[in-house]
Amino acid sequence: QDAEAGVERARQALAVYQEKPVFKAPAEPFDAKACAKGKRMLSIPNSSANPFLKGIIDRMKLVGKELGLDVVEWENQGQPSQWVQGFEYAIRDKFDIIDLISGIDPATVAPQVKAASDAGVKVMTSHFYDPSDKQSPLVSSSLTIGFNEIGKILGNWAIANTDGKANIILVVSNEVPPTAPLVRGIKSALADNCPDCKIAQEINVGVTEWATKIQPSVQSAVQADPDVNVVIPIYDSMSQFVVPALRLTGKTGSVKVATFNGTPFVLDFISQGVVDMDIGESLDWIAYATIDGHLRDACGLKSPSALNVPFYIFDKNNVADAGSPAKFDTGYGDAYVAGFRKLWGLGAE
Amino acid sequence: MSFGDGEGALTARSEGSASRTGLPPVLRLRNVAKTFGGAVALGGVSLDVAAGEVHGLLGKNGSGKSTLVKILAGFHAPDPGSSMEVDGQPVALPLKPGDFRRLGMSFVHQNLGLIPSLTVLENLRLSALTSPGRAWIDWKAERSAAREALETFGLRLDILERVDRLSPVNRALLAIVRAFEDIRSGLEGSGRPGLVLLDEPTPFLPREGVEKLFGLVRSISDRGSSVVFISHDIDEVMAITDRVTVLRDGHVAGSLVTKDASHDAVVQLIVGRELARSAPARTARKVERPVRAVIEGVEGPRLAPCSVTIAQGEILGLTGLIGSGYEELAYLVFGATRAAGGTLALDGAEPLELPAMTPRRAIDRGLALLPGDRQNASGVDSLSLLDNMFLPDVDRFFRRGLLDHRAMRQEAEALGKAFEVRPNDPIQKLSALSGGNAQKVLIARWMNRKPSLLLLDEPTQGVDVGTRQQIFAALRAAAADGMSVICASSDAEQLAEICDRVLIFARGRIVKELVGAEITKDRIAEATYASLDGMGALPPDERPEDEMQ
Amino acid sequence: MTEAVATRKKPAVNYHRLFERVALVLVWLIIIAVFGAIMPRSFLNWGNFSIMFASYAPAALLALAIIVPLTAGDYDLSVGATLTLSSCVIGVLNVWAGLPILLVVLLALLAGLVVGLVNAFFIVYVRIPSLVVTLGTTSLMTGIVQWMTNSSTIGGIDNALIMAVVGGRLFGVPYAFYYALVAAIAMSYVFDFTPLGRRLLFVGRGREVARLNGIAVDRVRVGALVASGVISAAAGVLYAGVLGSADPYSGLNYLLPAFAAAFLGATTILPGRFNPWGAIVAVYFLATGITGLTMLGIPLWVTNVFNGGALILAVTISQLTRGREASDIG
Amino acid sequence: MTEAVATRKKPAVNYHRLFERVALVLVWLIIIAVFGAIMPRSFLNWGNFSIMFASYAPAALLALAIIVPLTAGDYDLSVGATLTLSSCVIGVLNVWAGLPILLVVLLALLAGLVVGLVNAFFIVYVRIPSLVVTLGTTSLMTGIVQWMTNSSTIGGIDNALIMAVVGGRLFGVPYAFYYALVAAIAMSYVFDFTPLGRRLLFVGRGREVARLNGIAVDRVRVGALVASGVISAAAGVLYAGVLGSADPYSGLNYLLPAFAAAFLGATTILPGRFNPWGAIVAVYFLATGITGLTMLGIPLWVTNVFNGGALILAVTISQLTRGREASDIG
Ligand SMILES: Nc1ncnc2c1ncn2[C@@H]1O[C@H](COP(=O)(O)OP(=O)(O)OP(=O)(O)O)[C@@H](O)[C@H]1O
Ligand SMILES: Nc1ncnc2c1ncn2[C@@H]1O[C@H](COP(=O)(O)OP(=O)(O)OP(=O)(O)O)[C@@H](O)[C@H]1O
Ligand SMILES: [Mg+2]
Ligand SMILES: [Mg+2]
Repeated sequence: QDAEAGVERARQALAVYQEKPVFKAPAEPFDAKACAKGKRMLSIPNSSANPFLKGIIDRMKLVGKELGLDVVEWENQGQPSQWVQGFEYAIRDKFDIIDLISGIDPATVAPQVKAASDAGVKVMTSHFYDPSDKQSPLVSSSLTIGFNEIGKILGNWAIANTDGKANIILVVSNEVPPTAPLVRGIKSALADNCPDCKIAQEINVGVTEWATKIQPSVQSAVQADPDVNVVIPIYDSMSQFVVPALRLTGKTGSVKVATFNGTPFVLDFISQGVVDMDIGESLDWIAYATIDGHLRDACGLKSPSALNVPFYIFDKNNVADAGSPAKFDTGYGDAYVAGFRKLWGLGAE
Repeated sequence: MSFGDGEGALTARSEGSASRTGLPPVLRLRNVAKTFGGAVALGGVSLDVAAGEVHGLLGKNGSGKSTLVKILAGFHAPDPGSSMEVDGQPVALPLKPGDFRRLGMSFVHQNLGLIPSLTVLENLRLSALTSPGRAWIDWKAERSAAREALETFGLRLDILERVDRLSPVNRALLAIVRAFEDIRSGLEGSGRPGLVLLDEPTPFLPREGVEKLFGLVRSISDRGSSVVFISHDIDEVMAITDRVTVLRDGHVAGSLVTKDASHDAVVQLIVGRELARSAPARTARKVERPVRAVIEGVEGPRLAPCSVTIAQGEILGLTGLIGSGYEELAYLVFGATRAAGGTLALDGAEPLELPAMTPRRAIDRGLALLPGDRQNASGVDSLSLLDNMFLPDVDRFFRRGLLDHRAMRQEAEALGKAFEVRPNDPIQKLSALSGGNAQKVLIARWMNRKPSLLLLDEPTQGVDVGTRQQIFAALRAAAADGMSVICASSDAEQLAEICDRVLIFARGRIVKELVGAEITKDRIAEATYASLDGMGALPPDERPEDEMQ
Repeated sequence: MTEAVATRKKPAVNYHRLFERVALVLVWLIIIAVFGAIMPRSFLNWGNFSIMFASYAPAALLALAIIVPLTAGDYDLSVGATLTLSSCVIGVLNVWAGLPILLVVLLALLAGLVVGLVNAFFIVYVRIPSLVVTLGTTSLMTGIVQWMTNSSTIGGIDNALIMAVVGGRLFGVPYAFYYALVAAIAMSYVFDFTPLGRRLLFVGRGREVARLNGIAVDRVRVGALVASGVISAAAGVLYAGVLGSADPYSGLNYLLPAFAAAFLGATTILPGRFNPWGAIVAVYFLATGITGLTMLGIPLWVTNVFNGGALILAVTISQLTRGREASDIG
Repeated sequence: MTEAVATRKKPAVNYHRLFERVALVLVWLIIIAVFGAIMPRSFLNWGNFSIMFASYAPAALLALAIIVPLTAGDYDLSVGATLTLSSCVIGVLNVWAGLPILLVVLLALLAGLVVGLVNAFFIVYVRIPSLVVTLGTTSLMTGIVQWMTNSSTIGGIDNALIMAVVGGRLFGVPYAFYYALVAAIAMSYVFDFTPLGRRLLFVGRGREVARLNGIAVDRVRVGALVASGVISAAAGVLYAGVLGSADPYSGLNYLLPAFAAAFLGATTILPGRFNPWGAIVAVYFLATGITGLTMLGIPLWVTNVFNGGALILAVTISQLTRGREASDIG
């Protein structure tokens, strides 16, 4: 009885993520053009090789251009020494904003963050901290993203799609900071809504070892416990190694795969029926929201504490909306474009 | 003093400089033994080297001479029970690396002990450059010390040249200069006479170089230092040593005072039996035989265009001073070194262009080459006898899509038996064989193919007297069956024993041909040196740049 | 007398050698037994092994690719990047350009061939050490792959390839494994039963000797490098088939394990020589360890320790068995 | 006459050699000029260079670490893992265990020393090829680091270390660079002006011969491996200081670039020999290329192509200059 109620709660919690996202203004309107005038922002991604981040930055450049904000990407191969150079470049070239986008922990470059702040360059992060995280005091502002919320979605989805009998293999990368809140989210959803569900194994694989370790580990885990019915690789790029593991063990379809990031090839996996759901965010939306938040901070306005980009669940029912082959920001609607333009005091496009 | 101004034949060691009595021996070894994984290399050798003495160390290949030398260099650790005294003081064994310097020893090792990829300077000053306890290398001082040393020994080399770009002769001289220089500076430093150990220093040297070396040996032994001299050349040993010790299978077979011993007595002690020197049956072969190969205008780095014809069943010797180009011919004909020009016509067929010759083509046409550099060019130590034997013709065993390992093994075993390879286990690695036995395997490789023309470079270098005879016999037998042989060698005795005809080279040209009864050790040696005299008449700037300068 | 000594010694030596030849296989069986005892149901079943055999097939092929030039005396560090290149060629041309899969597979193998030729040109003709050249081409290819794929994973590779690699099964084992097996059989035939194999060995052990015995040394080396390029491209094809997608980053991670397997394999079957069966045994030995450990739920760091420890231990034991005689490998 | 010929030839030879010695430096200056012309303001200023010098200091130190055993004839693939180990030792002991930073730095260096000893034990005493041993210890250390750090990045390293590494500046360049510089000076003193350096060289070029000539070959090799362990641990300390944190995964990414720099460095200053100044020039040459390309906003894949292309090209030119004589490197 209690179990059924839990499943119902889970279903209800999911409902909001299955509707087309709507735009909610993050804060008061302001004159974005005036604010952006002459300002420059250096975006340092975790690695330029990451297409997700590259996509966000490319879109930020476009949005910035319209507002008069010069957005520059610091291309790097994910080597911290290159991040360090990026900071120095920004300080030297008198940028106004350094945007650490999704992955560079300000704590790992603490000396540089301090140097930049001292030099008057505001360091901001976006799409990195969970609201519950303790943020680096050196950072001017952070646009958080609800990793914990994502965890809850994943957890509830597992509950709802196994009728409360989820037996889960979690694939995580503990060295990436968002992992912790995300996993907490999954666990809290299970604890709240499904006392019978359990996590059969939590496999921790470093990002550099994904290619060599995920597939064999998942295979072993699935075989060690034949009752497993859900695999959650928390970042969807992991799923390219999870899918073959299930295919080889003959569990494709019977073991469900739920993941997060909305990377196009994974959305294609959904249409092929080898992955069951992927939580996505619109890159373009992120780009708008990031520019909005950072500009506010740069002009002394109060920056929203969160990115406020809604999450959207793709599954076999709606994956066709993402295009074929899928694209990064297709399928989310375009409510945000008009929304932000209005907020910034721009005319319609 | 220079290595260059050599004169006639080896002169016998004079009286008077013999060992000084009363002093303790410079080196006293007692019961020195060395076992390599079960194989006994030295079985308990006891030996005294007196002060001021030139001590010959003789023995067949693998009898343990080099092993003994390497124990003294601290390279091998002798088995427990060995003991050693220097100047009457006991020395703890095994020696630590570098101990030999402290004890006043210096070496010319069998493979010279030079590092090819480094410069003359670095090799020559090795001990000064690497001795611990100096905080700073004064390169200027080192350079002038090196130049001075080379100057003293009359050796003109660019001290910044890499050793691998030197000719073999200069390399040998460099090693010798280094050894004597170390002893000289040791003598200056401590005033204590030292001990030079020369492990087969002469095979690379031309006659006048040998003479000069002997001059050096005498001069330092006169000043009280001692020399241990290892060679397979009995004449050299008779000429320079005061006393000889002969090793056989790792044991001392006997010791002789040189001036009281005869050549034959020494040989007998080495071989352990009397050696019947077979007189070559040359006279019977004077008949006209069909031509096997016509080599026209072959030209190489050191060889001016020259032509050679060889008949079927003929054994043709090539010799001359080192650097005269005789040693190149075989490599040029075989395509091992690219010829600048020339042709080769075999058995009356169309002439082949030599510059386009490759070892593969040569082999396909029935040629075979046994290079002088056994370690690097002839056999692969880390592979089995079997693999080494059938290297050029594995294809022969490729039957019905499979290599017939059984047939290979059987044939290898038979071949090993025929050439008296010991131990005759085809699966064993070549490195497990002694030098002489390895050479037998490699000769067997080529003889087994029944080549029409066999090219040899120093086929018995470093091979003991007994094995030499076996090899000679095999060559003669094959020649009797029609195989032609070209044998390049600096060893007049060897040529005298097997050749039907000998060509003497000087400055890249054939200057003399010896046939029939002219072929004796003495005539060959004489002709070799006469060849130089003949060139003395050339105007100075046309003087060839031979190795010695 | 020497003869007699030799004969008396022989059996002892052979006994040692035999033990050395099968030692790794024995250890493999032992760890299977141990894991089997702990997890009789989940570990000790055919399904588990058949999957392991298939999923490590690309790694096995990569180890095979490496030992060809290693035997001829050259290091090929570029095999990892070639694997990536090949699988991304498949991804780009099949998924994005829509070329038919068969053609694309051929083009991927062709890419491997070109890589081999480029390596060979610099190694054999310009005479740059193989380590340097293949380090350079690794970096070059990594760049090209990033350019080609926009640094993104390409999913949706033609199902025909996936079916051909992991779809069909024989004795419950997906085909992937048999491709590696066939490669090993072919290679061990070439290595041990053809003159080409002997030539390869001689070129690796003594280049000058080989040349003077009429072996076209340069040609053999070029051939070995090209073979390694093509085989690692084939590993890339298998990899694309196993994953069903092309990942621009994963190849390099397979480089060190493949070398480790090649060296580990040289301690077994034919100790002291790089040999195909040894490499295969080594790959699956390590795979078994990892599978067993992960099934026990042991954290992944242990598998790294296991990999490193097994390599060092095996080579040490092999070395001690041979009484510290200089080894031919490495 | 020979003398005369030799004298006549000499200047030509020396001219060639001189060119070869400075060729890479010239190319470096050229690319600086090119980037400078394109971006006079942002590229061609001292700030840019000073930060480049500092941020590549750990990489430079790693390249220096590698050339010590390379000169003595051993490959040390474990330097990348040692860097990681050292910086994670600092992270764990300083941040988690709260030990004082000075002690922790010493312990990190000690860890490098232990790694060197372990490598040396297997390489020198058990006589396993260095490539195999260091491949194995890399895997072992990777496992240990993951265990130690729970596979997570550790931030918050004592500010004193950060200040000592990137806090203070001299001529605008953070101290980090000077540590690498001091290491290069010390190393080039040892390599060129002490008997130890010659011993190292002799051991690398001919082990048997070195031993015959009374050099304690084993001791020299052990020393070289230990030095390489300690220097790469020092690189790890710098790395931790530059970042202010310890990352359990990044070290391996520095391995191939460091080798590339070591080989590239062997084409310059003292061509044909691994030499510290050459390694330093090579690291900063590559760094300049990458920095310039990045500033131009050129896509990432180009930098990989640049890295690989520069390595192959430089070694090719160096090789052709020396008339294809067999090279000593590699
Ligand atoms: N590495 C090895 N493994 C096994 N046996 C070996 C090894 N090296 C040498 N032997 C054996 O030791 C014996 C003596 O070999 P050694 O090389 O000393 O002979 P040698 O006196 O130099 O002979 P030669 O005059 O033919 O060179 C031979 O029977 C050889 O088979
Ligand atoms: N490193 C080694 N390992 C195994 N056996 C060895 C080794 N070095 C020498 N031997 C063996 O020791 C024996 C003595 O060899 P050694 O080199 O001392 O002979 P030698 O008298 O100098 O012969 P040669 O006249 O050919 O120089 C040989 O049987 C040889 O094979
Ligand atoms: Mg011998
Ligand atoms: Mg000897």
